[in-house]
Amino acid sequence: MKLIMAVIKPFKLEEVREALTPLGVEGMTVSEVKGFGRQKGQAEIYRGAEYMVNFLPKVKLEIAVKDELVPQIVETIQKTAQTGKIGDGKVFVSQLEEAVRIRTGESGQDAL
Amino acid sequence: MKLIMAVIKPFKLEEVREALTPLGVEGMTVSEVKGFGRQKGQAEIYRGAEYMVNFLPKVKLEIAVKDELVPQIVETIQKTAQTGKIGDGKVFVSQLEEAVRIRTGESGQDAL
Amino acid sequence: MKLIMAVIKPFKLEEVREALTPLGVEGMTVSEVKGFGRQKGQAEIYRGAEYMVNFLPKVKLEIAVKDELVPQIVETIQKTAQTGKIGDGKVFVSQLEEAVRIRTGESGQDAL
Amino acid sequence: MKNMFHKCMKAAGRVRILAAAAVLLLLSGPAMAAVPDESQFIFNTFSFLVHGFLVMWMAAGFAMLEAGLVRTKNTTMQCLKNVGLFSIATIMYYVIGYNLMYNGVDKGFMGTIGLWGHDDSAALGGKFAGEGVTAYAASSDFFFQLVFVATAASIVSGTVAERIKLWGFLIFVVVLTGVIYPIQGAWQWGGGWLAEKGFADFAGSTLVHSVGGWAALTGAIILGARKGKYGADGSVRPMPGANLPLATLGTFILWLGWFGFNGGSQLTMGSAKDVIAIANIYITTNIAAAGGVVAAIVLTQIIYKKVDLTMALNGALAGLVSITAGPDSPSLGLALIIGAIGGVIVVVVVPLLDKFKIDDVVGAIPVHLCDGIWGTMAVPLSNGDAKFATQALGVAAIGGFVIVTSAIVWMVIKAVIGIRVSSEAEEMGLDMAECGMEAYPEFRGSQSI
Amino acid sequence: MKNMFHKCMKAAGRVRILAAAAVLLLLSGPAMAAVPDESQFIFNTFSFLVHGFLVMWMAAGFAMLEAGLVRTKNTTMQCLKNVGLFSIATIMYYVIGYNLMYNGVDKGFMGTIGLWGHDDSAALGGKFAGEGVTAYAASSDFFFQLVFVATAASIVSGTVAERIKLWGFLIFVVVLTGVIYPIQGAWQWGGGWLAEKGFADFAGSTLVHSVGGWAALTGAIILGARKGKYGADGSVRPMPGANLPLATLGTFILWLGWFGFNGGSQLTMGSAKDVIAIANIYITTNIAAAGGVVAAIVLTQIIYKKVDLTMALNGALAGLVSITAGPDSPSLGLALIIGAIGGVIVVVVVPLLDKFKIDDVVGAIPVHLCDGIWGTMAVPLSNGDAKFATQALGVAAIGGFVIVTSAIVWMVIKAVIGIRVSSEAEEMGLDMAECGMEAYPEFRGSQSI
Amino acid sequence: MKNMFHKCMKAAGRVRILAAAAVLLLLSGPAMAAVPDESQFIFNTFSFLVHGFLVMWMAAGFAMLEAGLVRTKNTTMQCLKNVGLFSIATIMYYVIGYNLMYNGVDKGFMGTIGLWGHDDSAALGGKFAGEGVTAYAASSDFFFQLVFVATAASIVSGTVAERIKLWGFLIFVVVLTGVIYPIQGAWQWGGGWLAEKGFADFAGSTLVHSVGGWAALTGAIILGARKGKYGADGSVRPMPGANLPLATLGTFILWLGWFGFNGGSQLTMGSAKDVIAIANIYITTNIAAAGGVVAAIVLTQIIYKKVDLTMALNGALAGLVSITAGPDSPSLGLALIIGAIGGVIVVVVVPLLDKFKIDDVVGAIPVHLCDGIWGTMAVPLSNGDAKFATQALGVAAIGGFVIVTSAIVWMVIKAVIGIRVSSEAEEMGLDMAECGMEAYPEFRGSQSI
Ligand SMILES: Nc1ncnc2c1ncn2[C@@H]1O[C@H](COP(=O)(O)OP(=O)(O)O)[C@@H](O)[C@H]1O
Ligand SMILES: Nc1ncnc2c1ncn2[C@@H]1O[C@H](COP(=O)(O)OP(=O)(O)O)[C@@H](O)[C@H]1O
Ligand SMILES: Nc1ncnc2c1ncn2[C@@H]1O[C@H](COP(=O)(O)OP(=O)(O)O)[C@@H](O)[C@H]1O
Repeated sequence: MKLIMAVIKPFKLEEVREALTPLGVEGMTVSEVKGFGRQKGQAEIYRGAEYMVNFLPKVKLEIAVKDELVPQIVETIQKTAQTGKIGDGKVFVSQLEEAVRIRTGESGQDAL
Repeated sequence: MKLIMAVIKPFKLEEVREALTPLGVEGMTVSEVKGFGRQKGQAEIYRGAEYMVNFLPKVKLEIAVKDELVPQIVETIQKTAQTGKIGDGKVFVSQLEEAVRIRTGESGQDAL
Repeated sequence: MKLIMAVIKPFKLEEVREALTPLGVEGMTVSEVKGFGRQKGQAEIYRGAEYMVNFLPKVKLEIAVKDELVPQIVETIQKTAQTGKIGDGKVFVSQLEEAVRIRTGESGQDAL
Repeated sequence: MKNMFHKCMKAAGRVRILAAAAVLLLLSGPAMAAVPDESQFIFNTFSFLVHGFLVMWMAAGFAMLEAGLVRTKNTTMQCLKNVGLFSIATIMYYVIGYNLMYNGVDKGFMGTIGLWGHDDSAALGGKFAGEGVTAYAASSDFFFQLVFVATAASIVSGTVAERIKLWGFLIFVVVLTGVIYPIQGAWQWGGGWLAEKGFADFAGSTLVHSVGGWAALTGAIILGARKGKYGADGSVRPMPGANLPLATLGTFILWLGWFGFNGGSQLTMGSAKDVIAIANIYITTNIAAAGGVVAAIVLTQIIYKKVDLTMALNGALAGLVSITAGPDSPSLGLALIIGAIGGVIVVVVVPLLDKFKIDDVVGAIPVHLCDGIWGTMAVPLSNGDAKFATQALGVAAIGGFVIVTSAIVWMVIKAVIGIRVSSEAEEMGLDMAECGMEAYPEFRGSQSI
Repeated sequence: MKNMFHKCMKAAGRVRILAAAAVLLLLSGPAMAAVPDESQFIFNTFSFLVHGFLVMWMAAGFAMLEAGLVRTKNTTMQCLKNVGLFSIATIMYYVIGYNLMYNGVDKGFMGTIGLWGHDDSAALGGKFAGEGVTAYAASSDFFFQLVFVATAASIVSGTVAERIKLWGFLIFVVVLTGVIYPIQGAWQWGGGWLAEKGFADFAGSTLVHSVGGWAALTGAIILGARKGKYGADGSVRPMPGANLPLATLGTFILWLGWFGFNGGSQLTMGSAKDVIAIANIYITTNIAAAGGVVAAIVLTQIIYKKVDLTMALNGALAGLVSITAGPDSPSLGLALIIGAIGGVIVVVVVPLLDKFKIDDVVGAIPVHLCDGIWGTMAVPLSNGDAKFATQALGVAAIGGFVIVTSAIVWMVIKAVIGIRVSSEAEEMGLDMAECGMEAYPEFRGSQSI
Repeated sequence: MKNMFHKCMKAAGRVRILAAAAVLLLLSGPAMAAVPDESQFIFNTFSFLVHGFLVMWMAAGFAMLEAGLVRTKNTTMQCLKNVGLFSIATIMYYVIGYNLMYNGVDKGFMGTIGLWGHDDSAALGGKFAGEGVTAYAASSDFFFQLVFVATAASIVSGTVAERIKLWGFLIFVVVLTGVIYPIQGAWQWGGGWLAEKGFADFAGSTLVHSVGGWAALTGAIILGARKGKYGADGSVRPMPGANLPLATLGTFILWLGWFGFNGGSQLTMGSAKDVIAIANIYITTNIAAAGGVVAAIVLTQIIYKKVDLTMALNGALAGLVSITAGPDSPSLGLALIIGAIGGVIVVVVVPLLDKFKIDDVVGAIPVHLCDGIWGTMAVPLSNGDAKFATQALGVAAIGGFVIVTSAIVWMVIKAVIGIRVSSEAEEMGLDMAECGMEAYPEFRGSQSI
């Protein structure tokens, strides 16, 4: 099993989720994060003082999937989350050794 | 060392934490997340318009532990966090290559 | 590639970010978390009732980097985030199998 | 407010009678019962001031209601618009509005153009009654009229929230408060043709609330709905308000302010008759609001199996708007029913608007427009002098006028500087896009999850 | 409010005297000093209206205070309950409450049953004084009395928050505002048996605040504590309020409203004597609140080494409740002390209630019940007409009556439709469970971490 | 407020004239026009009470404004300071302040020391006019004066927020409200030397606002800036306010309260002349605020290409402070300009202070100090009796006095108990450090990201 972690622009979340369901992704865990990268935040002004916002709001998806699915999932995320503008985000893949479904105690791929 | 990542129902957090301490878990990092999965959010109504809440509030635990402890910890989390109702969550385990305690610079298992 | 995950004290974030840029870290993903560990929260009082705050606010950094950079990055984080006081946090390193830049589709190290 | 012109006559008239009564009493013995002219002048003026500051307070009510019902990313902007519109209304009404509405309308269609200025020479000369003498300080009347204008503008800002450009909106407010509102106001309260026809609108269900409602409706249609509010499949995606306690506070503020809105519209307080009328108005106003709330709570429970707070809040305002056209005549029981029906209308109309893809962020159209009409048509139920036909005429005439004029203004603004922000700006939120400032910078919030 | 009946007599009496005085003055020369009857009527009525809208504003104060002290997941519900209870109080007091409290009590235990309606024929006929003639507009009195009822109901909602069913609560409010409050009110302010005994409760430390407090206490006991509030080991798990600035706002609103609550309870303003009394009441009320705040700040600093804002806020209300039974008689210094002791009581009683596992979410019991009693017993300190024994009798009689009646009502509701939400609903929060609507949908919040 | 002493004379004087007028009228026929002395007494007193409770309400305005403009981690503390300072002001003004300011100043530098107590024997004896007789209830005057003191203290708390120790601040408030404010107040309103010189400050641009501003400025300098506010490189790191809707609410509350602040400062309402003056004051006050808002909106749009809500809010207060020294004399047009210039001053001065590394969290110095001075200097533009030189003298004298005295007090407190929290406490936030209580415990928030 692999753990796919994707950082995307917030407003792309729904789209990505919908695109993944047909591929058999039955679950995911999402968190609000702030991203720092090439994309520079706009210069803001507060009461006459200029300042840079370095961290931009992003959404992080964590999806555990069986190995076979990884390529198409990664590709689908990449395609769907893409706007072509800087700051679109990343997809990371890492190895997952075990997964357990708390409700049933099932483990391995059945837990996903 | 392994990194155990568990997604559980928010109100189970205290219970789980208390159950893990006796096993020698001296620390963990917790974040609020939203979960999407088999458990479907209830249909909500706002000013006469129905809509589905797809993402449900969950809590994510990240616990770095030495390998020996993994089995009982995973089992304890699974048992304690269980309500038997859909949406109880998951436990994931992955390999951890290194750990460092910032305060002391200790690394490896001593850092945990 | 490796994924470096660091849990630090919130007010150290800016410092750490600035220390990492010269090392060639071009991006990172940050989230607010709560930490439980040796550092015990102070006993709080609300309307005459004492209670312990077990979880303390921390910031989690996730940084994907190419293997060569790992040692100095980990060291830099450890040194910069250090206050010497209990609760400074941890740095964890794990293996990363793949990385993709959503905007361009680039993968591997070029994606970072 | 009843026609000021008639009112003055009336005041003057009454004063003479009381004076006479006084003299008699003074001669006959058991001592003066009447209120001296100057005391009357003070009572009338103070009534305008106290009730006026209550209505001014409604500006805060609208600001909080709207700030609570928009999403976090548009909250700073909503606050800004509300502070801005009140300021603009103040200035415009001084520069042109007041005289256009009240000066020399004389049964016609509008007054004169020019700065307003106060003249209290008569009163300062010790003259408190008689031809053309007003029984209150000029400025107190100006103050009371002024805060009504702002109300009409506040209604618009709620409906068009979360997508309209700041400057496009502010310019509309300039015209609405400086020209559109005063002209139609002249027809009735200025002593114009509509007043002649015998139209009855005590405190402004039509002149204030439906006017704001019509302007909001045209605006909403010309602007279009917020991005993603309506799915191609006709599905509705709710965009819940970010801070309901704030919306609740706003509603309570409006409720409080309404005692000034309706009570002060009695215009004088210098006699027992007047103050009794004001007292009656307070309680009909209060019970109408209560009726609207209870109706909304019960109805949402029945229809949706859950009680919708935002509907209950709208219900309070619905009751208030409904009673505003005639708070002086109905019994408590009737007032309760009028308010309750107002609440029902809101609960029914809110989803209806969504069917037509008319995106009204805070429900200002059902509350102020629909109930403004309902309230106006309900006046004859308790007020013998009012006729259904005349009421309908007034509603239609003013409705038509506001629809046409505001549509033109919206269109012109759209053509010249544009009224709608870019879809990126809408995505990002108006706060960052146009103010560069988050309303709640530390509260992690996003619509995304 | 003192017994209305006596009051009218008094008013009438005074008026005649003044009138006489006036005549003399008129003859003797330096011109009339007295206030004409009709002016008095206006002053009295306007006092009821102005002070009444201040008390109505307290409904917003309770709403904000409670919305700020509950957790986010129950905030929508708390707002809904407060809007709902004020509306229900309005309707019930009209339908049955007012007449039950004031109509023909005549030294007995209750008035008559029936809708309230206003009759100002005397005043409209130019008659302002004399047997049975009231010196104010009927509706203004009704309005002022009405907002007091709502206050009693607001007190209950805070204590039983976060676990009570919406409908169970609303039904209790129906009975409390329609029957329980009016009956005990009749005993004193309605001119009933307790007034005959010489009980003194100027503005309602007992009649309003302790009544709300007793109903809240019985409710809290019958409902039980919130899930997880008390550990088996007797440990207390605080559930901090989610929005303290809102609670602070609520307290300031209540503080402001209290000038109406106590000031208006002078009931008349038609003479220098009355307006002087009102002015004195304003400053004793204000300094008592200040005393409560300072006492709570100092005490929490000493006991806990940290100053507890929520206690300071409760302290302000404590001072206000404490002075309410007799704001007209004490010197500023005594008023300060009475308020300060009220503040001390709150700081001491809040943790005490936890010892008994009585879960009072906002501290309404210490503030309104304990200080309501304290304030009532403190009246004799400055008011010679008041006797400790009689004060105790009033406290006990009303306390007993409210405990028994409200316990019965709570029990019946519990048996018929249930008063407590399911433990899942409590877990999830009442907002999602009963309103399907989050108060702050975009602010990530949870009690879990 | 104009000099109380002069005022009484004036009142007395007017009364006699009116009386005479009355007699004439009574003989001549058309019946009494004049206001009976006792009615005047009631009008004057009620004006103090109504306008006084509006000013008291400003305490809530400052609390919300400041709570909205600090960061979440210091919000509980900011609320606590505001509740605390109002309470302290209440007590100190009773214990020493009032008499020090008004009792027997007699063209000198200060009054007497001792508790204040009310004496209404004259009025209760039916004497309403004549040497030394006041035309209003003593307590109503005390109440009105009192709430002004609190305003001055509120100004300070905003500037020194987020770093000052609770007790250090509260002790400063004790001295400010008990000694510093009353002494300089005695110079003018107490009928002291400055009044003799003909200084004009109708409602307190200098006596209240600049006094608070000077105290805030010295405090800010002695305290130093918040940690991390200014980079070594002179860069400014903004620390955005956490809750802008709350700041907006606070501004609306202040705007409302200002009608009481300026309107009530007419001091009497017992004649047409007075009530006309009050009405004029209401509208100049209102339009000045509007001018400040519009100026700030337009200017920030031009300079920064984005409209800054916090500047617009400051702009409203700027306009209000600017008109406060002379709201009675200017035309609406001039009032608009005076307010607009006030708004410009704020937009210009806010960044300027940052240049000097003077850290003013809420912008109280530009608003209350700079515009307090501007407003005072602007009086001669419309008030013939006022001279620029005298105005400058008053500004300088009071400024000098407050700078010196408050600097000494700040220094002493610093030396004895310290005024600044530890840098850890500042890091953690004052709420956890000194109150042990988060303002928004469930809203994840941090300045870190
Ligand atoms: N090395 C990295 N490790 C972890 N997250 C990263 C890394 N680089 C970028 N990110 C995340 O991806 C987001 C987008 O990256 P950015 O460089 O701004 O644009 P792009 O991916 O289009 O080049 C960042 O905001 C951050 O959240
Ligand atoms: N494939 C997955 N990857 C990551 N998180 C998942 C995955 N599937 C489920 N989750 C998390 O587990 C939670 C519970 O899963 P769900 O399918 O709803 O119930 P259950 O685990 O009882 O079958 C989800 O809300 C989500 O946070
Ligand atoms: N085993 C662990 N797994 C994951 N996170 C941990 C673990 N131990 C500690 N942490 C994180 O590191 C933070 C600091 O750890 P703590 O034990 O309190 O101090 P120190 O690291 O100085 O010994 C904790 O608040 C928690 O967020």
